[in-house]
Amino acid sequence: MSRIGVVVFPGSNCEYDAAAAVEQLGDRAEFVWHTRTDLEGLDGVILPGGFAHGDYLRPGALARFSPVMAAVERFAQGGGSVLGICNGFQVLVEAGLLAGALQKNRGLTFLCQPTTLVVSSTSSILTRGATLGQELVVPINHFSGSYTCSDETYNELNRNGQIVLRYLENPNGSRNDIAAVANRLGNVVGLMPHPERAMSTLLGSADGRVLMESFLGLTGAPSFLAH
Amino acid sequence: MNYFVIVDVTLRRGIADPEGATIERALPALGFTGVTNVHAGKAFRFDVEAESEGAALEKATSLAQRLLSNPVIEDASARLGER
Amino acid sequence: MNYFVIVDVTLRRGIADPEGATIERALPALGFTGVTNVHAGKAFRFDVEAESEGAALEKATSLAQRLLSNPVIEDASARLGER
Amino acid sequence: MRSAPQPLHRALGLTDTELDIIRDVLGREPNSLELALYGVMWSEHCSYKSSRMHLRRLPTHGAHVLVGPGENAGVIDAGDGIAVAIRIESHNHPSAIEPYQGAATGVGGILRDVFTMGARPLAVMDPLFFGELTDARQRWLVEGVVSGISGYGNSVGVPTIGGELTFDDCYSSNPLVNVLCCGALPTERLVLGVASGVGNLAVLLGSSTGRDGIGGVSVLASAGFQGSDGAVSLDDAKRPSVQVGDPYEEKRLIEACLELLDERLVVGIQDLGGAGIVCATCETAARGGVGMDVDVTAIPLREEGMQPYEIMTSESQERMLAIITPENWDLVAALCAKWEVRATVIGHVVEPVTDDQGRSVGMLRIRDGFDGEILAQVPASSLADEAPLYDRPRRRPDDLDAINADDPTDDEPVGTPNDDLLGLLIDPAWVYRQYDSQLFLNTVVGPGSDAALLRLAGPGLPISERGIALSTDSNPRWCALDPRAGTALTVAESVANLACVGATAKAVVNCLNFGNPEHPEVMWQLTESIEGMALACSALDLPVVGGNVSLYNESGGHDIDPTPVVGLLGVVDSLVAPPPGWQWCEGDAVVLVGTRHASGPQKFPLGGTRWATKRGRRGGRVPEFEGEVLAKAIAFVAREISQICAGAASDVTAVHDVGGGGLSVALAEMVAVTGLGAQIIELEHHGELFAEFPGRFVMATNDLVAFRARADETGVPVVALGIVGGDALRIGETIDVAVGEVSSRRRGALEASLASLG
Ligand SMILES: Nc1ncnc2c1ncn2[C@@H]1O[C@H](COP(=O)(O)OP(=O)(O)O)[C@@H](O)[C@H]1O
Ligand SMILES: [Mg+2]
Repeated sequence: MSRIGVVVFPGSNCEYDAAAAVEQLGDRAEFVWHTRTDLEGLDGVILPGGFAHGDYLRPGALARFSPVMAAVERFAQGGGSVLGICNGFQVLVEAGLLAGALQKNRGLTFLCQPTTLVVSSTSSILTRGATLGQELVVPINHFSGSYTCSDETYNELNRNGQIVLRYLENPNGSRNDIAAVANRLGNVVGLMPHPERAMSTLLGSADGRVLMESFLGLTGAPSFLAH
Repeated sequence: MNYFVIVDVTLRRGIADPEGATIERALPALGFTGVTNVHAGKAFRFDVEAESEGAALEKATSLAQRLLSNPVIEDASARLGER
Repeated sequence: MNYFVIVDVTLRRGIADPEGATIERALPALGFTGVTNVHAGKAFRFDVEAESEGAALEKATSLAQRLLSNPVIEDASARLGER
Repeated sequence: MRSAPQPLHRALGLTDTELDIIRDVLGREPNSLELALYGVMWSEHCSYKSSRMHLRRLPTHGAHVLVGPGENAGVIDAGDGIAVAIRIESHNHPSAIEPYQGAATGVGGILRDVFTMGARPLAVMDPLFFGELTDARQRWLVEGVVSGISGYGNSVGVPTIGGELTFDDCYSSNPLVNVLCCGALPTERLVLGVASGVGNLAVLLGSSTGRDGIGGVSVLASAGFQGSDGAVSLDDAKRPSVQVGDPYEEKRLIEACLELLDERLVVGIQDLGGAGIVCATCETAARGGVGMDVDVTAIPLREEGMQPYEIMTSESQERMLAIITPENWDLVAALCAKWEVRATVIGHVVEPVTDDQGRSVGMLRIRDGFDGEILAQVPASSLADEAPLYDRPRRRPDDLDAINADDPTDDEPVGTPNDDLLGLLIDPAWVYRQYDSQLFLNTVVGPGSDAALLRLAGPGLPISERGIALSTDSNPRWCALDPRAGTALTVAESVANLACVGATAKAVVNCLNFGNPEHPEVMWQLTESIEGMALACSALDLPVVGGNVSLYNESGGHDIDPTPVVGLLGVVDSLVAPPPGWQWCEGDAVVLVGTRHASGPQKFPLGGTRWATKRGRRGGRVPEFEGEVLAKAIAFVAREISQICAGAASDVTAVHDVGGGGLSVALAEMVAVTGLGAQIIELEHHGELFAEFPGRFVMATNDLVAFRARADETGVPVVALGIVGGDALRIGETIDVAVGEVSSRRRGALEASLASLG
């Protein structure tokens, strides 16, 4: 059984949902308050959705200075699994742990709706248990989810298989339909859609399970980090 | 003639500015001291086709007040800018 | 000394500005013609405690670049303002 | 422009008689601070002085009712040790001048009402009413209000799971923004806003206090502020200073308060809403029968130079008042510090005094410093509960007979029924897509269906398999023609909505949005509407557990149509599978469940329907309310669907109640969401396409014989309407529209109207 830390910033609001998804799959989740500075003993870290620090200034801009973020960075450098969901993705991008930036949606409105994702790389902790080209119905829930980066960055991400999920139909103006990106090693992943909201057919879709199972190391290659 | 105009939109005095207040509260932890009264505002930049500077500013001011701000909570003013 | 500083944050050239574009599209219907290249940006106003104007600006610039803007998509600059 | 200065009490919205009553209560002349306190607390908004005596007509009892009207929120026992709190409120006037902040602070206010009861807010709903989308100002209002609800609700972290969206010119300069919130708590943890225990501390939590909404309460609620041209023409004196919401502060406040309650560190807790600190302190003191001393200098301020009356009546957002024992102060302070929530002791509970008739009276005393000079001293209950009540004159509108006689039911169909039908379709998805409707992983049925359905689960709640269902409903078109029957039918429609997700209705809250109560016609509408609600609630055995009255809703000198909004809370005993919704399948039989004809003299009345309104025909009569007939059909459907929710196999594949737009619209909506057409029999009368009366359901079944047998057993009528399939919706010879057309017209209707306005 893995121990997964779910980081809670003031203003986070999907921490219970992320923890529920972890526990549904038989692992243990524990909340990590944003002032904590060591992540000793954890097998993975989730930065959940929400509005850390109210999303004031820019989503993630204040949260990245929270004391816990230095620890998250060390944890990632040591090869630990880090998953940023929605606001968590925004924090990772602001913190420089992932490339690019997230801008306001093309339509300038918040969007909460199901989307269909296409798995475009399996070299990441989030997608290692999925198959290339697999379609997954997972909802989005964000105002600033339009992924932006320079051509250079895009080419590099693309070449290295760091673009791990794309939208089948682009909801928000995201560059090249990008829904999720990983770091070079694949152990840090951020995605705008919410896999933890797609864990049961009672709530509309169970397609998020394959992603959460991958993250928890329940399926897929035990390590793709070698490649 | 084409003029480059900037419209500044700020919250009216006395109106709560939670964004400014939140940024200000966060600063000491980031190592910034001695920064106070933080206020967050918006600025719009655009080109206006008009006969004269005065006409350009007038148009921009009307635009600022009718569309770019809500006078109930915000002040808006237009100025000429340099590109 | 206390200095009043304004930090302007604008989107970098080439970065999509849906807000500016949306405003621009809405203008003709509201009777505004001849307004083009609309860009939406932010401005932060605050007081800085510093030894000199230069020091105040330096502090503000550092704040602007480290916190108030995201260099991947935004430019930021600091200037002294009048209250 | 300005006339001779009026006496202070009148400027504060108090009448001469009210001043005399105050003199009586105090046995002396009030000072100006005291007058200001009475001014806000005795305003219509805070005191319900025009409506309170009529609201007593509503049934409020039920075995499962834990808290009825009068508290911050109504609470019912939902079973399994879980209590559910629910409350609805309006934020109409603020939203008219600053739509984003007006709507946002409306959400903030309603959340505080619910977590004040110790409940974690689980869901918000937002019934909205705007003018027709014909000018840029309406678009500004719609976009501002929707983004305000979205901006606040999403950020504070409470899902918005449904609402209403109505466009009618009567709301063009007075939009209605109602917000409902529902929350849950372990039954044993119910707390009330009561101050007790002499020596206990009054602690202000949350934001600092500024000049927001000073006098807003009395000015907004006790006098209209629209110019006769319909434009909002506020002079500066009357201009309410608008409040800006801070969802981030509220989020931390919610977490801190719930943790304070979990740790049992508070004796009582009360939100600060209209009338700010004065309201919270006098209400908690009055409920506890104690006095309270408030140190006005202790209150953290956001602005310089604020006067005591400004501090006491400010409506600054995101604040709560907690009553705690002095021993707990250190723990409370530490807990609040963790959440970065400011906590300040601003007063303490004191012994009641004995008046000259020997009665014990809790006094609210405002002091300049902890033991400082007494600036104001009034009996707390006189502010909180003893405003004079008015039985204002009522009169049935003179023109109502003529309006009722001008009935569209026998209008010849003009234009093609296809176009009429397509013109009635509108998908509110543009609105609800902007709301997080899924947070907490409870949303089994979100917005876009008949009612929302949630798992009854949340942090700290006992484990349960139950679900709760919520629906908000209104029908101002009916209520304009007959407020009594219209309101009764609205309740029935809402109960029918709940049945579609398998839920049995347990409680009602209501928000009564009406015009100027000084108009006798408006008072008549209000009292008739209350009668109708009482009638329906008694017939359907439903307690009313809370409500809100919003008066003075006028547009350009005209009162809005009477707009009672009801919010219904229902329970599903076992929720392990989703209800079928509108998802019918190829080859299913389509049936109409419930009486085919309306009760009353007209079989298919068109008065007050969307179809008639669209043609500018606003007269006519509405159907009669027949409680027993309705209840039977509704109970049958609720049982059928609840069995599916409980995991049983069923031949029922789809269900949708016949609501706004009538039978043809209900069918078209099912076609639109499934992309499957249907072949329907010729109807009895063209009015049957568009007539609106509740208690009817379109259902689909893959075993018509079995289905019919079950319906027959209960005596509920069933008409076989046709079969699912084909690439069009065909209704006899009358309607024939392609599936694609139905979907795209419905999907695009709202965006197209908004986009056409620039
Ligand atoms: N303002 C709104 N906010 C959220 N959801 C809305 C809003 N308006 C309508 N909806 C949703 O759209 C669906 C259709 O609404 P409505 O036409 O009022 O249904 P009905 O006629 O069955 O009451 C419902 O699920 C409702 O909750
Ligand atoms: Mg409804």
